[in-house]
Amino acid sequence: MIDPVVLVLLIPLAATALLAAIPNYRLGAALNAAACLATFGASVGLLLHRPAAGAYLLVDDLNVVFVVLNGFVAATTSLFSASYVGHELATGRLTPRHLRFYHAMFQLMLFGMNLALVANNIGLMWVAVELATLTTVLMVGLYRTPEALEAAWKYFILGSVGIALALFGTILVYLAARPVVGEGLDAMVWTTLLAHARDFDAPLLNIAFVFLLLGYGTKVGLVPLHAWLPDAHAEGPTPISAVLSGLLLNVALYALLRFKMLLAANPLALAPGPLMIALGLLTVLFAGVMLYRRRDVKRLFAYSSIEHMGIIVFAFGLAGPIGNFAGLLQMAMHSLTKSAIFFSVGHLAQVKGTQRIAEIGGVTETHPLLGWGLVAGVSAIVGLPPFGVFAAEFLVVTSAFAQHPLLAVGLVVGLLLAFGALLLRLTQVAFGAVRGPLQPVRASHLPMLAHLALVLVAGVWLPPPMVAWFQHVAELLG
Amino acid sequence: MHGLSFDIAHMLAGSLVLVSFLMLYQVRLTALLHVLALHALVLAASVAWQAHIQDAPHLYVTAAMALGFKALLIPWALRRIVFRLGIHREIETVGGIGLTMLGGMALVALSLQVMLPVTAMSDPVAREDIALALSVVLIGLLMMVTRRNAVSQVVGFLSLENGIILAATGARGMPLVVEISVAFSVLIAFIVVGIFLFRIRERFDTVDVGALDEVRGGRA
Amino acid sequence: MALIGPAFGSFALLAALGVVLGRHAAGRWLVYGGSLLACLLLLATGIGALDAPPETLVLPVGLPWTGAHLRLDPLSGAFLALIGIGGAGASLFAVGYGRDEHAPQRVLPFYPAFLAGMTLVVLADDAFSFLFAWELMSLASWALVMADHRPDATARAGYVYLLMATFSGMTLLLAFGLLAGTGGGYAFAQMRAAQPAPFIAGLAFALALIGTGAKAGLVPLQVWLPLAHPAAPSHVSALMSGVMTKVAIYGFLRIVLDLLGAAAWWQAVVVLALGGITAVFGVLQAVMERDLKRLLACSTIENVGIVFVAIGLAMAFRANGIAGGAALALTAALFHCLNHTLFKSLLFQVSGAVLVATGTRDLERLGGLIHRLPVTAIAALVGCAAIAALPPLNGFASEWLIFQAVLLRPDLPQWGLKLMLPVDGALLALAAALAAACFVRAYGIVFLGRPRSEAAAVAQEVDPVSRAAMLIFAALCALAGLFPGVVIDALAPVVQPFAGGRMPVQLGEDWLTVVPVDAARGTYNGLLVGVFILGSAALAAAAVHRLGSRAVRRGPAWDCGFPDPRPITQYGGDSFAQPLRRVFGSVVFQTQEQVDMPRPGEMRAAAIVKSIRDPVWDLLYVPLGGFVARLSDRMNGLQFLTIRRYLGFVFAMLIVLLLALTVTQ
Amino acid sequence: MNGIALAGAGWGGQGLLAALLIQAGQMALVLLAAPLLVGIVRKAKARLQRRRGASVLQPYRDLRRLLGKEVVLAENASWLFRTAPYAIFAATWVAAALVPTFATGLIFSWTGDLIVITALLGGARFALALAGMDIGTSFGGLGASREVMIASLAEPAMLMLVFCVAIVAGSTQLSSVAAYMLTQPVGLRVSLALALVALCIVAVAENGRVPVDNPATHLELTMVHEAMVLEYSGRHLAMIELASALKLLLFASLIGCLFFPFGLAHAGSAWTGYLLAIGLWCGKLLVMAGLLGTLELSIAKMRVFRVPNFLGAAFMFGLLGVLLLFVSRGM
Repeated sequence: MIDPVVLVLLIPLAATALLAAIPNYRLGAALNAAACLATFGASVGLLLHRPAAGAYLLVDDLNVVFVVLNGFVAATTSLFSASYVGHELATGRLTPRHLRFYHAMFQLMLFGMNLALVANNIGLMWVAVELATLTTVLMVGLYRTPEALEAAWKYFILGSVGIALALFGTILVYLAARPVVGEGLDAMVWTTLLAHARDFDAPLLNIAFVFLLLGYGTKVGLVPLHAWLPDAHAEGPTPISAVLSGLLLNVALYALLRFKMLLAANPLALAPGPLMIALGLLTVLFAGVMLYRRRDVKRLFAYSSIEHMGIIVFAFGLAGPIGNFAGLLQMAMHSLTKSAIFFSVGHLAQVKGTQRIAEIGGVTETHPLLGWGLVAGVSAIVGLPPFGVFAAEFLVVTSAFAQHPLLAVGLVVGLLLAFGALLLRLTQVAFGAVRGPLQPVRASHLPMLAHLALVLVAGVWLPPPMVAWFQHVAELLG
Repeated sequence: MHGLSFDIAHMLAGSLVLVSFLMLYQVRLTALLHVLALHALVLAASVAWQAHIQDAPHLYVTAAMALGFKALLIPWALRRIVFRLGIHREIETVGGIGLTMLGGMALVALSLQVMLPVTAMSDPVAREDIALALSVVLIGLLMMVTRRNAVSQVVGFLSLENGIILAATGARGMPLVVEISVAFSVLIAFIVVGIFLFRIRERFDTVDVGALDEVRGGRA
Repeated sequence: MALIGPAFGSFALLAALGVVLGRHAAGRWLVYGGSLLACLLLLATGIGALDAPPETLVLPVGLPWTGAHLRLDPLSGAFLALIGIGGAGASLFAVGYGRDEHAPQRVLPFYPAFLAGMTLVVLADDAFSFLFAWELMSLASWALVMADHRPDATARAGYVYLLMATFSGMTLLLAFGLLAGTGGGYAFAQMRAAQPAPFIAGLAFALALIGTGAKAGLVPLQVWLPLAHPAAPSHVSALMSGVMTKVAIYGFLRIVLDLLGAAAWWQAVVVLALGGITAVFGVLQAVMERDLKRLLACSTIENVGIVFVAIGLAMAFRANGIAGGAALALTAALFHCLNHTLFKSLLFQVSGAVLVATGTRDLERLGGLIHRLPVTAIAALVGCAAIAALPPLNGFASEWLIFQAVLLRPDLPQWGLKLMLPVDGALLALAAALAAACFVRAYGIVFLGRPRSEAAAVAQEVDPVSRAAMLIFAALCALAGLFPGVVIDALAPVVQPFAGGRMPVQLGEDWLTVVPVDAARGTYNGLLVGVFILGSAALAAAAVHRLGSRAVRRGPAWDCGFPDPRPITQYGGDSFAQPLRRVFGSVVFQTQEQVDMPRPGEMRAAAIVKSIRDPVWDLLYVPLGGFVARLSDRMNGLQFLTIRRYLGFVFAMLIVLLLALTVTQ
Repeated sequence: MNGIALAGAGWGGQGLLAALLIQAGQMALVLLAAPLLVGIVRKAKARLQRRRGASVLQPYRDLRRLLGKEVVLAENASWLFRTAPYAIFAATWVAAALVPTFATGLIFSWTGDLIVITALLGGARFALALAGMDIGTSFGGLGASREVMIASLAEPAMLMLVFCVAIVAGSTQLSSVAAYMLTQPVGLRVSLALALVALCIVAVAENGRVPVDNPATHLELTMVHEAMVLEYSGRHLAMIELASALKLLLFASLIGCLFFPFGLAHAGSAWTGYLLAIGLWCGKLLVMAGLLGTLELSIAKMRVFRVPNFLGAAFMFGLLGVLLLFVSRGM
């Protein structure tokens, strides 16, 4: 019996090699989906059997949920991707050669993200995040249009600077740990770091956190470090948009959380709360305003992702058992919901032949399942019940108002701004006069429906083990 | 011995900051590339010295890479790009050299100030090194922000990265340094290849998405 | 409580059925028929709970560590019964009316969900469940508003509606956050137990008032209501106007009377002021409206205002420890809620019937329907008379109680209340008179006179089920007016815990007379008034027919010497409202009329252009929308910067953070 | 519990039958006296104009003649048009029966209070306005439209003065109010004076008298009440005429019993007391009829759009009176 955590890493890596070698795109798509499903299966295995923490790998309450979530979203995305690329191939936007590259990169990205999640070594985690970023850069530029290249380049440069800053922060953490833990590998092992974080040099840890916040925050898409995010979402293939919003942002945020735990464990270190609250609030408000002038449907939802990252960071900034729990819940819910939205939007953009909102209309009439799926997804993402995001936003706003009334009011203003914009566009796209071509699309509705169903269930009932994990992690987050 | 090694390490790190300033001062691309090579050279020396005093032979690999890749290959490649794009005579900065230099000074002061309260460092070499490395990082970023030209921005990024390598090697016993420097080199290679392939002449600056948006008919 | 499970189960099942069978006639029968039964179940449960000790239930769903708390106490019971009545009526009407639905698959799945949401609101006993249900109710009703999604007006209505509904939800979220405190005590039981500081309680009150007021339609948060209620299918409009606004009022009562406990007197002043303004504003809008359903929606605003006035009175009396007065005012508020549910459901059903029969809601295209839709016309007459507060119908009974409450204690100690009470009395009187004017106009233009369009001339009476629904509600309006004592006594256990007292027992009185405080202060006997009116009318008719002539001859109407047979020579809706528009509208709504009279010899037609401006919209929402638009225009530039600029942001951020670090350390 | 029994307790030995008799007597009395009052007002106006004028019994003759005539219905008149006259009559009659004319504490007085009376009049107006719109002529609509505009101010004004009186007397029950006014040293109160002025204005407006409307006009464009009833004929018109005569009587009695309650009999008074009270009531009516005639002759009719100001003033007087009461009990 091989350790599931190894499988979670090995399957994508092996699939990368295999897919790079297979020229047949149909087989490639199938294999991609199969590998993703297998990875998902292995990640579910982690729920049953959790290996002990090693020097490099770690599975604990925090990451087990996200590894499973990663596996699940990747699996559904690969299914969606199969029908999506079929259409792209048919319309000639992509060639089989592109697809071979795309599928290999997809698996490599998955490997990178899984590695970042299960890494117990902050250096390894950094490498993994960089890997995931680079692969997504390549995929964002897949269409080779000037806009796509532009977006990829922007992503690449901003991402690289972010990576560099994160590395500097990582080095500083090592420096802080070295006098306590001793030289060498141990001073980069996260579990060891956490155990000794109490004795670290607090000022050094603070500086490190600033760099890590900016470095990983760039990946998270916090304003004003967000610039790459909308374009990367809008210009890349939609499965990648789904994965970017659904997974990569989470992975970067996850990395940030790991370091926040270190800070929380050190009594002398500065409380990152106010900083995160300020950044989160700025992000929510900014994204809320920016949503109004969006004309591209994918860019619209990219800004919505920025907004949600703001809410999540705000929640973690609030800290306390409720704030942290809400942040974790919001991460999971946003990832499921946003990818569902991108599944729907991707097919709609394909059938309408455009991503311009003004040219899409009345889709609940022409494509009921996709259209109502979009309605449900947007309702969920703006935090309406019976969907899971509601629970998270409920906790964030109520606990924020009890602590910082003014900030909570700011958050609510931001939420309402974003709500107004998203609803406006949703009304245009889903209802009203029918605009754009009407032909049916060969869509795979299963991924979207599966995601929405999960979000729906989570809105009503959360599995007790997950609650227990989240509560434990919330405690560690301080 | 300890005092001497400290002094030499300190001197090398300090020279890196100096070369960074030299970089800020350059307005011509070709000259800038020369200074870049010098920057990498000083870094290589610094890393090699760290390898020596820490008795960490793997750091020699990093030093060698700095020497071979960053001091020779990258400047050469960039030089070719510059000539091919025909921008080797271009001079431009935003805000003027004097102001930039002043900014650089402020950054150095800031990084020293930031590192000042860090007390519990067992070994003062590291602390000073880190402060200087931070200066190099910040100046590199300043360069990226103040220069319009894609090539000079790459140079800025490279110097930023040099600062990080300096920090990494200064951190005694840090694992994965070599791996990280290799990863970084890959990153830089990507950037250079990107510039080369996509002929991103000045896309850092003048070609912006806003202008494209007009053409595309509003894909915002 | 035992019946709640089946009711919820059937709502869920019916929603699923609605998805599956959306396009089939069987779907309509099953969903509406099932909803009817479930609503009757709710009605029974609600009435049963009125006089029973509170029951609670905790389910392991919802917020993990809190769970879903449900509680059925007399207050929930009263509103549950209200939902039951309104829901049953709407469902019954829809069994027939739904036949003419264009896109039933857009209505059927959401209709049971809407009912379930409202039911859950009144049962919820923790903040999470409450808001969950609150927003679910909004979302489901929004989907129903969007049922006929093609017109631009619907898109706008749905947009404004859901935005305001979410605003309401967010505000309540803040209120609950305040009440729950940092510990996260989300259960209502914890909130009741906590004793918030006066400032906190005041803030929570303000937030609750804004939050529930936005959903109920308090000025200036009412703008969505005249847009959204008419856009939905008529039976849904009936639910939204007749029931959902009551659920919002329930939310206010629950938070302010129950969770916050004793209120300060200034809170009563605020509620009284807003209620009075809302009542007059709503009815003024209604009286000038030319869309039948919008007219009804505006009148809903008026009635919400009246209920809030009554609640404000109850708060004022409660703050001063006058139990009898508080009981009277609160009973009046609840009674008026019931009455409004009855006659507004009825009137929206009528509007649905008119819409089906003629295809239009425009007053200027209706007329003479009393000849074509005789049954509908009778039901509509009862509804209009009831909403115009004419004795002996139910609208009068509750307004009479409110007036009694206003007059009860002129010697309240606080100056704010001293001034507010008479002003509110005046506003209520004005609203009542204008409501009568409004419904004379509505009924007269729609049902009387000559048809103003071909469609109205050939209209056919609606199906028997719809007719039955309307007649049942007309009968209920009459019954509630004739026997108000029954309702008042039934509401006593609801009022008791909040008012600290109850109204005198009514059923023991001679002839079922209503006695608000004691007989010397004023009494009213709906039954006798009804009997007297009927009796004397019958007596007069009999006497006249026996003693005088019985002959009848038909002839042409008097035309004043200018025979013009076209129906356009009649007074229309706009012309009827013109005097009122000039008297009231010129101040509040800046109404203007521009007459374009051709000079002698010119061949073009004369024209009159009227313009009405909504001050709330102009002063509050337009500037707000403009601000967001300008801000987003201004900020939009940030989407199109160069990479260097974005790097500049990163750099600046880094410097700022490092500086902050050096400063703080 | 009863207050109602209390109200009826004064009847003591006289028994239910006597109580019912007196109640019925009042109802019959108002019905019989109403046309007379109209006749007297007309006579007074004629005399003041130095005309002989018709007999004071002329309204009775008119009614009899109308009752005997056939009804001419417009072609598209509905059932509402035919039933409305009876409804209007019944509502007005019930309202008039609730006002103590010569005695307080009538057996059915607790059926309704002042607010109910106001609402009953509102109901009559509701029916009349609807009837006016039923035929679908421009005059009917015009009359109805103006009527509801006037009512939209007259009714609140009426309610305000009701409030005013009710607060002073601590009751909305007319019998109680009259008894209070009679027995308590009310004295001259500013708010009551304001209420009286308001009530007079409302009475003028409600009865369609100059300067608000002219009951004698037949120029269609200036009519309000007459425009609504333009299509009525025969017995229907008779009922409406009777109803408006009742209304005039009602207001006159109301002013009498609220502000000049002297001489009112009360439950348990002797027969002589009742007779005296009836005599006094007739005297009050005569005075008021004379005053009304004088008023109508001395001022001109207003333009329709000046009426709101006139009634608004009444509303404001009423509100002012109530405010004064709320703010200071001594006023």
